[in-house]
Amino acid sequence: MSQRISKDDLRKRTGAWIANGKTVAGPVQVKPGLVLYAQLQSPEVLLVDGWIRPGNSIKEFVFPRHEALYGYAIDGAGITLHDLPAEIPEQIIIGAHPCDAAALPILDKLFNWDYPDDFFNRRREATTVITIACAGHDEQCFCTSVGLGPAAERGSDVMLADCGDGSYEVRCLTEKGAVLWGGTVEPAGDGAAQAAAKSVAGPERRFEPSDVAEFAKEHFEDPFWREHALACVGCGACAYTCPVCHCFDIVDEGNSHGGVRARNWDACQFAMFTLHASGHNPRPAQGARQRQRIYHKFLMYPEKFGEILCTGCGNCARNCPVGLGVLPVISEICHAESI
Amino acid sequence: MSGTIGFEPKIVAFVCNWCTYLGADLAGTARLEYPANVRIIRLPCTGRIDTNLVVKALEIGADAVLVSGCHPGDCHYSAGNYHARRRWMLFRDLLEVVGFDTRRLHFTWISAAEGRKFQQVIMEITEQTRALGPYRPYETEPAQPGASAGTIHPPALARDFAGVRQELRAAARRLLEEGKVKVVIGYGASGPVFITRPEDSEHLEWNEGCLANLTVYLKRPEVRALGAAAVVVKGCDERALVVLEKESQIRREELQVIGVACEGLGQAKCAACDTHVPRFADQIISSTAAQGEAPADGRYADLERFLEKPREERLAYWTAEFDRCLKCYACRQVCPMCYCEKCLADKNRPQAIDSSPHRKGNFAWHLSRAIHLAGRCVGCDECTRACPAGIDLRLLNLALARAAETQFGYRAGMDPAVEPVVGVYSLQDKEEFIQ
Amino acid sequence: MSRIGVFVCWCGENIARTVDVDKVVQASRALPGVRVAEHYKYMCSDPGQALIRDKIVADKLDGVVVASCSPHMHLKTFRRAVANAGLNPYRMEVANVREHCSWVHHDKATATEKAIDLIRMSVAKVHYDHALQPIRVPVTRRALVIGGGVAGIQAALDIADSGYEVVLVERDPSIGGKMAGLSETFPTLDCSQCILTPRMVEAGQRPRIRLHTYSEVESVEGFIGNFEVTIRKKARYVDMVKCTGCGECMKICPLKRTPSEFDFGMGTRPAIYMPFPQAVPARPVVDKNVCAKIIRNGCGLCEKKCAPGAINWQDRDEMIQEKVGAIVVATGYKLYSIGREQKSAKITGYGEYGYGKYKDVIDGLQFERLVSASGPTNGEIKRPSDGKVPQTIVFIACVGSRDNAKGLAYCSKICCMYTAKHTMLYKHKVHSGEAHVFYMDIRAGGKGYDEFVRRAIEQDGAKYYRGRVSKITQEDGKLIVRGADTLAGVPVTVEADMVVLAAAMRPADGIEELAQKLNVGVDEFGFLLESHPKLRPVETNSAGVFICGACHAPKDIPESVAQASAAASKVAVTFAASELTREPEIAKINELTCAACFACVRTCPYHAVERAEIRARNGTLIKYTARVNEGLCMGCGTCVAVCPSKSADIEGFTEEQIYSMVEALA
Amino acid sequence: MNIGYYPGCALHGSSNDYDQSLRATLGALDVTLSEVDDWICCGATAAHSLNHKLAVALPARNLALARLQGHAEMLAPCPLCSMQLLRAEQALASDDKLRAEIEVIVEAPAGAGPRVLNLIQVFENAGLDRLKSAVKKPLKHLKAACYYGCLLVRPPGVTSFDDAEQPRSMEAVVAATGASAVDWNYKTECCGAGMTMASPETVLELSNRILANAAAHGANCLVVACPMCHVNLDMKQTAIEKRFGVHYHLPIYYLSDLVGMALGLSPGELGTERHFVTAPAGAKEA
Repeated sequence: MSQRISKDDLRKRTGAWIANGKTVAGPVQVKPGLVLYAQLQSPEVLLVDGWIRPGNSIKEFVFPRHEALYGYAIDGAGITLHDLPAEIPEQIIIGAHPCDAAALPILDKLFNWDYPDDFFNRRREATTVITIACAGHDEQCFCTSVGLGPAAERGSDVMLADCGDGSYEVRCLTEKGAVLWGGTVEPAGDGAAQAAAKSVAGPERRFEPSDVAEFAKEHFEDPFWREHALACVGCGACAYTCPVCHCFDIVDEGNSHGGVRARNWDACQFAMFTLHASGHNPRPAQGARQRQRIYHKFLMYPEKFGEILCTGCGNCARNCPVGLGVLPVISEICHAESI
Repeated sequence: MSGTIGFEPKIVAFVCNWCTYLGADLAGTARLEYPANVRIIRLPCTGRIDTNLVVKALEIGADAVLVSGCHPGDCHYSAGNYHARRRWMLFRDLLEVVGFDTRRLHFTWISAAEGRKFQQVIMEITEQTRALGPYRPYETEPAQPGASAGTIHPPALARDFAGVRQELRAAARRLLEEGKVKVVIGYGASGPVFITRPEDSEHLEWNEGCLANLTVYLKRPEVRALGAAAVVVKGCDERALVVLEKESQIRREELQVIGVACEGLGQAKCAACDTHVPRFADQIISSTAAQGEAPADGRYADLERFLEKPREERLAYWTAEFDRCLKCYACRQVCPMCYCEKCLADKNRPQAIDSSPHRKGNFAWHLSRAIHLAGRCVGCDECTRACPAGIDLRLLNLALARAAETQFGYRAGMDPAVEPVVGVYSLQDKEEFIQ
Repeated sequence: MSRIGVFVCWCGENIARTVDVDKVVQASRALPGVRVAEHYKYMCSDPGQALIRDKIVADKLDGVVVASCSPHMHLKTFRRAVANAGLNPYRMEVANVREHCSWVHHDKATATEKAIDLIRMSVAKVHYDHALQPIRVPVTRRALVIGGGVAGIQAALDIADSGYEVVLVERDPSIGGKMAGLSETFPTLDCSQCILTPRMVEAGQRPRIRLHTYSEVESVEGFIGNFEVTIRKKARYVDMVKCTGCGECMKICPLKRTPSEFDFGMGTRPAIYMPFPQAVPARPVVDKNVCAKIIRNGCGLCEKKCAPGAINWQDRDEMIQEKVGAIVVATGYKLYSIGREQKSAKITGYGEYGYGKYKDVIDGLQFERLVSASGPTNGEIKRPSDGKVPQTIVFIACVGSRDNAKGLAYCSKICCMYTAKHTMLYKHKVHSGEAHVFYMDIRAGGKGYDEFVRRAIEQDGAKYYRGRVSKITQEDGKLIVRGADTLAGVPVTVEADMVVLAAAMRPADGIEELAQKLNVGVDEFGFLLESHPKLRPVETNSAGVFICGACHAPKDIPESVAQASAAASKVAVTFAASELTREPEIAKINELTCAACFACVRTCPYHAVERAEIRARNGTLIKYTARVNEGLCMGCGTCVAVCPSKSADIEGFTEEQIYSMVEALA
Repeated sequence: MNIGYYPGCALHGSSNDYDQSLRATLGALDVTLSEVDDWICCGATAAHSLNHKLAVALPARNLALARLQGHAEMLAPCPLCSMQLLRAEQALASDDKLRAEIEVIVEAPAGAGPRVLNLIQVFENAGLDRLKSAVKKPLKHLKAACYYGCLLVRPPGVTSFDDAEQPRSMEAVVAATGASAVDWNYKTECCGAGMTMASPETVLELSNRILANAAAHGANCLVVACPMCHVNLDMKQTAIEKRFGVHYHLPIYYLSDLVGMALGLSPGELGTERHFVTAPAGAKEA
């Protein structure tokens, strides 16, 4: 049976977690008009609100933008490698949105299909996600088009739903969640969260992912890609705020005596992304890069892992300085193809 | 900061080969003893010394940096030190705003005959640095959320844009029909659009959303491939054209410029805008707006307000800001002035700027970006608007714009006739900060 | 690179006393890429160098660090040693552990620690040393001298004497310049023409000297060793070959009232004229602004009179090309125009002296013509207004010079001397005459100079007043000169018959334009800028362009001649080999990444970076880029600092090298 | 043409004949003078020799008033005034700190303009050709010695409208009236005004030299554009003649008198009949 908790108590609880040395992250207003998921220093700044869509995603907490993998030292004798001290603190993400939580299982596949990526997995295991069911959506939201919704439970360990009376309805969805919260795991899709979900209609469905895949199959060489990509300035804002974009680059940082090998986020919209040492670039123009982004999300990833690499959060469009992003592009496709 | 017991500072010195290096040699031949904390790096001329090197020195933990060369008039290459002096002036102003401790940064003129001065300088710097203690700017505690640079954005003005929109569409249609241009770069409903057929001119829009500085597209090969272009600019955007032409990036005569007299779109920059009406456009649409003038509290009020904070707070503020930086390079990609075919940040031999989005890498990137825009940034604020992490890059740009205007009476993109700030020098350039 | 040798020098005790060389060698061996580390008592000695050579060969070293004295001391020595072992000399770095370490620190521990750091930095740098080859630029061993005054003539003769061809360009119809018009020269009072004309004739006759008089430099392309000069030969209307210089044409010419440039308006000349009898070449020119034939197809008497038929009305300006390897500028000076009308807004004139208003107020050069035996009065001093012999002459020094209010801050240097000379010449010719001199200071530095001035005062009785003249007015035929004697502290009024103004020296007209053609800088007064005031006084910042004489600063004859010879010797040095060999440590541009913003072009002090195009085989433009002219680059690296994408870099101090040195200190 | 008018103390007092003359003459050339409302002392002598800030503040206030009253140009017929005004203008333009202080003191923003003109410049602006054509009675009988005095064209840095030592501009105006200007040497010498109180003797001596040189060069009148000069040369002429036992009887005209006469204005309209040395009977009619 689901529990309830008042907003004040939730804040107290959060405070307690922080006090107990847990790493707690959640939506925070970093400056007027900008809310981001960030680590909390105090519970006061936490914003658990079904209305607010943070500008970034929670992937950072399991897949940091910069992560040192190991160290190396060079001397007269040669090169020696050494592991770096890595203690992964228990981590709680609170106030995540369903479209962010849903990203984690998708990423699990990527980081484990050929070999288990320790760096990712260790963080993933140490992380508990407490989501808040959406209480609204904006014109960029399209979770419903990719099979999710305002109260989708995928990837959440605990789900909160705002009861509108100053309290949340709490449902533990996984063991991890139950342990953290001190409750019992409840069967999926039961109770007020669903009610909440019904009361809050998600954004209307904008397209069929399969149609996008179909279009992609036919139109690899279509001038459409070049034309709609003209406006793209080739930055990484979309990929870096996307909950599921996961490309990374490996760099060595140090001097002639040694340093560390690290991985940093990378983005397919950069011209450098596919630039070969030879100088050849298989994706020479922005059109090819935009196409790649859509293809990867709606054709390649599904083919490889059986699901779409997109949770419909709309961050790409919100963060794009020139009004592009998954939904705008796909709308163009639909418009072009009237599919 | 008080001295730490037994602390021996690390001092990196960048010196020119002909005066200061020889001055140090002379100190040696004269057996003038000084503390062993300094590590000299020999360069041909102070003109060769790039500010990125100073940043790198701080990254590797230098507690103080010395840059030294020939006295004015004595440069072995006649003018290298003048060029250097001017860059240092700009760089110091930037560091001040970012909150770096400029007391750690020393500039001197030491001639080949001044062995004693070299000794004195090293002794002074070492002593002073010992007193100041270790310098670890990258270990600063970031300011907590809520701390904001205090930029108050004026509310957007609700106006009827329809008139302008109609004229815009007509103008574009005309240019395309007359075959004057092959593409019109303008604003559409959701972002920039590239109109190639007269009938599509109807897609052109004009509203508060028309913020992007479209001149950024003029350099992009995909856009150039479309042929002769017309571009829609606001007064502020247009200044970029002046700089781009000055830097041989565009040929103005090959370009049709549709200027829109803009009364402000509610951005921070609009409050201080004195170029509402484009000045060099081929045609101006709805020049109802007055040119406007800098507000009473000056163009740099926000910056000056920020500079009232103590240095530590400034550094804490920027630490918090840059910690959010994802290195998505949106700031660079939307900047009309960032047209390098290969950005320094994308070069790894050497890695002048760490590519990682960690604190050092982010500081290095933003300092470098800012200094590269010194005397070039036209204040379109696209970088600030584009940043998904909400970093107030505007303040950094203002810092250098202010330096350029106050020190050299120069404003980028205002007057095509004036020589740019960097690459020229004046014997009158201030140098009270140089010992 | 990964086979580096480190060689630590004891410098006897100089280094070893304060630096633990054993410890340093141990530490060096542990440095990445280091194969060998050795120390030796005197690394610069033959056995020391031998040690380095042997190790290079034995261990196949591809980089060497010598920890020793300052590179300014032995860099070249060790580079030679390295080269002898077959390793590229530029793959060697010096760590300065003496001047910068052992000599300035006493504590052995810290000194040793620092020495190791210095070596670590050098090793880090040597990793990125490139194998460089000296740059060779072909040289056209032929010089251009611009200006045929005494300096130009001297330079031309000296260059010719060193065995090279010279092209001598003179704007006027004859060489000789200002000196040809002077009467007698201080401090010896020997006749100017007597000493100059023989040199003029020589210059005119030397087979190696190609003389272009009545010609001007139109444009200059190229760079040191490879200049392409276009010269405009102005229409003379006289066939230089046919003409015999008999002078009949000048006699017959009816238009004799034209003020003579050579006499500074003190005399007149015909429309077809030689500036002066000893002109070289001794061929007349027709003044097309005066000649009736040319203006309205009248007269033509000279043509009829000319036996050899040398008059050629069809003559037109002609452009000729000359290839030269070096250029000497000797364009000389003109006098400050004293009246109020000035070309430059920065400079104002003297209304109070009534120059141009009163006929008998003249300048120094005009007076030279008056006292010159070859002058309009055949050396008799007669005043212009009425030809009377002036009984009282007032000489005023520093007219324009050292007068910030008038815009010329500098001292014209020769006026004190020639004013003293003028008083003497006057007294020698008009024994009863009175010479009054108003001066600010007497600057008579130079061999026999002060004695000369004393002679003027003590023997010839010139009256000197230390003070300025406030105003000159005219009362019934007398020039009332009102001034002050600041030493006596009284106002002085002199009723003079004539006044001679020692006007400031200014660079000749058109200097700015010429400077632009040559990429040479000018100072705020228009004088040409030398490359370094002390060390490179005759060089300019465009390699291969040298300066001498009064175009550089006010100078007297001996100085101009000396500087001319200096410039000539610089030319000779440039021509010493058929190729210029230059240090390869200069700038280079990565043309692939260059964004063609041309900040470097704007910045380069030597105009060594040029705008260039990259074109495909079929000629279509691929991109613009900056490009370094290896003949001009001096390797200061200023371009690197201003290059936003660091597409500019400089050999020997590359970005990679400098950053690796900094990072080595982490 | 309407321009601002800063009379200064003299033209409202001892030299109101000058005021009358130039109002009449300029009026005839339809140049209307609108006197700057609430003008104050220009700060000459007393202020500028004692207190620099005051010497700037006073003229600065007058400039500000003129500007605020919408005058682009302002006639200051007294050379002392015009010099003070020009000096202040330059001081304010070159020294931001000073400008800030002064703005507080005079309670008005400093800014560009108005352009300060002396009488000669006003005639030049009105157009000498226009003047020529407007002449009704060419003053052929007059051989004028144009006397600029010490300040009209000095110091060069401040009043840079004519050669400080060999000025010609007044001659040009005089020529336009049909009169001829003699070439003489005391155009810009001092009349001694500064010593009026301290040493009247000096004044007589200096002024005498001027009159003597003018007479020697065949002038039958002097033309001035400065109230002080006029006082010394006109009012004191009899004293001078007595003191040095000479006889000049040289009428001293304001430049505006000369022009006015040429334009046909009567002595009454011009106020010349109030001068001490009146025109010799012969010269009355041309």
